[in-house]
Amino acid sequence: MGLARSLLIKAISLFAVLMIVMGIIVVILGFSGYSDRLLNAIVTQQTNAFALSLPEGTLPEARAQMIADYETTLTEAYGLNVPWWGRLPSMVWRVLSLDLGEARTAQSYAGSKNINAIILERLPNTILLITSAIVISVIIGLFVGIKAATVPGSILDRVTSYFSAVSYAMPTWWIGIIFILVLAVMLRWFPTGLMYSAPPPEDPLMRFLDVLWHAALPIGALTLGLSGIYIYQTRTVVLNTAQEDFVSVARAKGLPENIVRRRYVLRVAAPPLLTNVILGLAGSISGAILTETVFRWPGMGLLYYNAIFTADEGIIVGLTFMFTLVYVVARFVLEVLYVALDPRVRY
Amino acid sequence: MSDVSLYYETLRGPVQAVDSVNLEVPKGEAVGVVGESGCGKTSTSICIMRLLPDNIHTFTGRILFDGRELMDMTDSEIRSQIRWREVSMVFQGAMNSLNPVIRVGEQIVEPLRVLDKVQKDEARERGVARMRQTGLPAEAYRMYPHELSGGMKQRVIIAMALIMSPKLVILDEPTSALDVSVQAQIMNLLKDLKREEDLSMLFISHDIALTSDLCDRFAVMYAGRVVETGEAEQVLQDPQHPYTEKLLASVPRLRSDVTPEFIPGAPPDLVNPPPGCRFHPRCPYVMDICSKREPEMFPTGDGQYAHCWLRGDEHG
Amino acid sequence: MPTRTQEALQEFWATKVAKVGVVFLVTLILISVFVLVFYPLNFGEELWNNPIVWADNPKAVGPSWTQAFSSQAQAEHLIFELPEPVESDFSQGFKRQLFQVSFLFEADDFPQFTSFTMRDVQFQEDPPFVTLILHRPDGEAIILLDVDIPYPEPEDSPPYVFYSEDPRRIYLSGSPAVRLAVATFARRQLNMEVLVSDIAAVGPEKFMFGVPSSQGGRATDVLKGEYTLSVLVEGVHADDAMGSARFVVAGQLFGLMGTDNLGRDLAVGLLFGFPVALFIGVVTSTLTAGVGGILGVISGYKGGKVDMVIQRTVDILNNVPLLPILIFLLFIVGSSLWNIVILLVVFGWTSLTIIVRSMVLQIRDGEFIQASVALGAGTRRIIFRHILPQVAPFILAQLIFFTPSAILAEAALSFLGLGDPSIPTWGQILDRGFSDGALYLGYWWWIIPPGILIVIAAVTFVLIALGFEPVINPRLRRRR
Amino acid sequence: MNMADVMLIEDIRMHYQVRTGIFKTIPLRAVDGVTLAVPPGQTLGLVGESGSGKTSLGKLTLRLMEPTAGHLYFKGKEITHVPEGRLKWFRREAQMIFQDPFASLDPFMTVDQIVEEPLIIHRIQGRESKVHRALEAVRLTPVEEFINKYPHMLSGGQRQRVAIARTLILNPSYIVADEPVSMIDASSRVSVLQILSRLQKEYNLAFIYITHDVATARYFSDRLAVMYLGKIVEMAAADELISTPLHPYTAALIAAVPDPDPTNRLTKRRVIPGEPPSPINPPPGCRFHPRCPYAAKICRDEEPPLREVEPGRYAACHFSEKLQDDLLTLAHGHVDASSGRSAQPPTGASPKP
Repeated sequence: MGLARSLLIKAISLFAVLMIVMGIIVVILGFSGYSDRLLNAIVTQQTNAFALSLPEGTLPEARAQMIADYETTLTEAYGLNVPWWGRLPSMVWRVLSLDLGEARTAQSYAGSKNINAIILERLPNTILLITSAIVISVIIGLFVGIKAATVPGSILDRVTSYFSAVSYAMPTWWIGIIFILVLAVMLRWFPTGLMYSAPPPEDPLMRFLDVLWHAALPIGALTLGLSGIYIYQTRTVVLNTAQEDFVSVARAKGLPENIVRRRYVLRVAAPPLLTNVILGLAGSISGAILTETVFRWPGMGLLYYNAIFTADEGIIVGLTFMFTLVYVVARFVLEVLYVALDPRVRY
Repeated sequence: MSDVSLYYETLRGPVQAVDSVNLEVPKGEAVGVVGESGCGKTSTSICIMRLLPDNIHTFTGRILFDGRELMDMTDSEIRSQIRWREVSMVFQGAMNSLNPVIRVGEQIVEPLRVLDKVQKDEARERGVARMRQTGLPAEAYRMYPHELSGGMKQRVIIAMALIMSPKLVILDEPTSALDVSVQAQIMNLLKDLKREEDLSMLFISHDIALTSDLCDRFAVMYAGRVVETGEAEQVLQDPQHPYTEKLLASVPRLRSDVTPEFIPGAPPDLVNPPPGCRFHPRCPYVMDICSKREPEMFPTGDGQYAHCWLRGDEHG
Repeated sequence: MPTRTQEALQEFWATKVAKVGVVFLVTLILISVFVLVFYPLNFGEELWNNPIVWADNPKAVGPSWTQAFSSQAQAEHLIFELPEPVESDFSQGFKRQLFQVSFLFEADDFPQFTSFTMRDVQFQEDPPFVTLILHRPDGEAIILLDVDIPYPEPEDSPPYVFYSEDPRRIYLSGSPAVRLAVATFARRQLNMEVLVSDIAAVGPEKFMFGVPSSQGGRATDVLKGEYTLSVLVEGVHADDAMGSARFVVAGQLFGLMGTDNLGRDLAVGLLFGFPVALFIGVVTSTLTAGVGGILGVISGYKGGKVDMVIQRTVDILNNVPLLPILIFLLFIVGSSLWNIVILLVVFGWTSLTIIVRSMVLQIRDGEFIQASVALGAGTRRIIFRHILPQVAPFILAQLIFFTPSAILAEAALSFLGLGDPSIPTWGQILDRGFSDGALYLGYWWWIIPPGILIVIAAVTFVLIALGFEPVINPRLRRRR
Repeated sequence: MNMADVMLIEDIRMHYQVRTGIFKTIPLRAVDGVTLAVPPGQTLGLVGESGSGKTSLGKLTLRLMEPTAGHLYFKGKEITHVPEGRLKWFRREAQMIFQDPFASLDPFMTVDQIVEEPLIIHRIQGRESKVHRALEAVRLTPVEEFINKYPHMLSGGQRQRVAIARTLILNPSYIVADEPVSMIDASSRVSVLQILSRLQKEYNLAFIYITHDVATARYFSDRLAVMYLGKIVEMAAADELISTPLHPYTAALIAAVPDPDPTNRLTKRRVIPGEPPSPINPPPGCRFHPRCPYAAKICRDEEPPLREVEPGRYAACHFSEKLQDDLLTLAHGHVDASSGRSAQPPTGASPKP
């Protein structure tokens, strides 16, 4: 019961974060006049669509009147007749209820301009990229980090600490660029970008392999950028834990070294390591924007990048919200894991 | 233990933490190792369990356990045949000796399960029995360390030390973090266990009064060396080494009106210990020879020995 | 025995990573000082973003030193200043000046382009004739161009001076007159079926510096040997003259680092990136560490409502996905260097505040602080004399650790096109290269060096931070 | 009580709010109605186990915390709620010595700077000679050898002497010493206590000596007060309290402490069961009743007041008079490990050179 309650508290506080971020975004948009422009664009667009939908034979005056009426109705409906703060509650509500409106330039594959549709289409692509990269990096980080921590000061330990330093200092997107330059442009082993070959293979298996072939470089770049940090953090946490008294006790108990390491070092180090993963998540979601841009991977990040340059405010707001939402949900999942791993936080 | 030395490597040079220590723990008896902080008490116990840290400079001597030479055994032999099976240990700082994320019951029976491959239910039964013996309720088996009080944790650790029915238990300051009333409870528990299980104990403490509560024999350590050994009666009532004498005199008494005294000066730096007898700079009875030659072990009574030139004159 | 600070420095210096880091840092600083001394402060606006400055450079060519790895002799970039005429005479009412330059052209590849620039043309009545003639090693000569100099405006009075403030640059490769002249030359002297449109497609240099290829058709091979460019200036007054001229035979290689597609010397841009990166890194991290440290100390020492407000703010900022929000805000407030720095600080201080707060909480309840309170010490004395010295080394270590993050964050934002356009940075150069397709064209010199410099700058501080780690956390000290 | 007392504590209380849930808080009564007086030149020993509130009480009297209720008088002036800004005169007169000499000295300051700090705070001139005299007074001689050292270069005993020098340099009249020797090796413990005794006589200092160690309390204190869960359960002259305790808790506390004696191992100590409960939810009635071997119904229902059982001897137990003999055997008699038979208290070891 206490467990459920502490998770509920976490959920509530993360939801509060979501609300506050949304609030800040909406206030900034309104304050800087972007919101007015955004809504005006929607009104104009819908009015134009309405004008086109009017029957052919309508008289020009009647037509103009109808269009003007329609526009006024829309303006009022969107609250453009009141200053931006008057619209705040309804705007927040719209975003929260995932009614993100229409994009100006971006389109879904089917040609829809509905932002929900576009984002939902891109979301799995981004998740595919990030999840695989994080899973692989964490595995590498654990494996190498533990090996390095076993004999501090060994050659492996030194090599890994240099590798970690360089890996931390190397922007993932630049690693991606180098990968493309060397492996795609010069050696032609991999495609330079995108998610599918020009006509995607029909056969599901071939299609899957095709995606894998396209994903190899971005995932590789993300992994190279992330793993160094995980290796170093693992090494630090494991070294710290390995010097706790209870580890000596475990050795004194005559337990074989592998059990000592598994049950006494890693098991205890798991919660702080998980914290590192949680914190790393922020970096990798952000990194996705850059990595997707470099590889033209059709995920949320590339959408965001394009939205910036086409000044597609609807997409920017919607995606900022979605990024926060995905992040907050992922954090919550990890919090649940954390509680499962560390009996001390179950109060 | 005979002539065991353990030096640690440091930036300033080797630290002579344990230097030519001779120590004997007879079966069924409790031996108290007494000395001030940094005198090598804990390092001595580490030698027996061979739980050596990485920065070892020298580790020599002979350690005979039940007729077997521990120094000749490989690490894996020590691990599978000696640790916990024959010699277990209750560590200083009970608070940090338990893994915070494993239930205490599992930690108690873990050596049974891992070393003897005992089935889960049987291990549990034996674990609960040991917990009862140390005054713990059976419900504690499924608890985590943070749910227990300091005294209960200490009992868990004692139960854990007994689980394999070892012949020797090393107790390293087992009560130093506990309140006096709980400390007395634990000492009573140890007395019971010693009698019931016919255990040999090596009790390591800085508190000579507390040690007298449990131990049949004493070994007084100073600056990495044992300066005096003997029966409790001999050491406490007729100390032969000036350090023992002064140490006893420094204890404030509750039940007599002796005014406590202190020992002037400070213990030496073990990187660069004084030549000869290491106590000579603080000794009130210092003689010429003390700073020149290291005193031998002079017998001063039946089973009592002192490393002091004063006794060398009288008896040798 | 040494003091604590000395011990800490010894411990720091004992790690190899720290030594490497310090060497790197000193190098970075030296280069930055050099740049600050020799570059104008408004380098971005005045030079880097001014296309005229770079007009005569070859576009998107690799660095000169790559010649060493190439089996083909690449064309060197040749710039000829013609400061004064080799001949000048006035006789029979006829003024004649001859500017001339001879050069060896031994490359296996044609020049990328040719250009001609003239300065200080002056005359009394009618503008002089300026004729460009290229003499080839095979004895042929091409009259490339008769330069049209406009007549003066009626309100002006003689002597008329043209092109003094604003030299006239003629991009020969793009000039229709040159194309026509070269096409005529190719047809007559080289006997090739060449149309003006062909020349527009491949560039006149293919024929100016070429002979028909053995492959036949319209292909040409380079004609190696000594070329001479003559510039003939003819007027009617004694002081009708051209002041000076410049002739550029653009190569396929340029400078230390090559050029981008505007002909900008990447070496110059990359050098300017050093002080900018250091500035962004150090200023951002100092501000971040300052804000984080101060708020941490306040939060920990004051407690109560102040603490709660700070902690809730930290909670919110910690749960925000950083880059999207940064992009969003930068998009709204506009990209300038200071906006980037401020936003990085606003979102960067939280981690330090959390740690400093917990440290201060521990120190505040520590006995020596209580001892000071018992002695009657005031809040200021306690904070400055007792608490700050304890947390300062940690804050310093974090400051160093924040530096690479700031450098990397700025690079990332610049790469997304959100860099401050008036101040070129490595990230912006990379962004230009990436968005202009350098990657897919294999223009590695445009992509790799800025990235490497970003990595080196970041690594420098990471290494120093790593060196600090055992000082801060004694458990990580290596045993020797 | 008399106004000549240096420190007079009247029914002082310190309650904290402990957060147990998001909205729930429970009061923690660290100190719950304590009345004490410390006369000049005397030491009041405050004995108790962890959680008994002895340290909180000590800090309250120094106004390092503000009490929830009650009154504090220092040399007749009330200081209970005086704001920190107007306490400077009091800070000069009242000082504290802390338990952990490794934590109570700023690791970034030299001995010189540490001892000098109070003079700087109170803007007192002639600092150099005063620092020298203070260090000489605590026997850190030759002074030159210690003055420029950092705390980490000193032994525990030396550090504690630096801490004492720092408190004494202002010539205070009242000192709270919180476990000043518990983290020091046995051989130097006595030297620190002797220095304190000597200085007490020299300057007519009033001490509150807080400790869990009944043996050093007896040695160093004139009067002893035993605390249990925020309350004083017994108070008397040190020797009387130790030799004939009037409260079961006092007796149990004494019983738990061994003297070095080879016969100890043959007997078992009479211990009280359980551990000190948390002060968050103290038991009703007498707070000691769940652990008391003599608890009766009245102990559960009615809280015993601290009353004068004998002249100059106060105890908070319903049965102090009846239990006197039992408590004496509980405290000093041993029970044979096998038979449970009472053994006579030993007379102590007789060391000889």
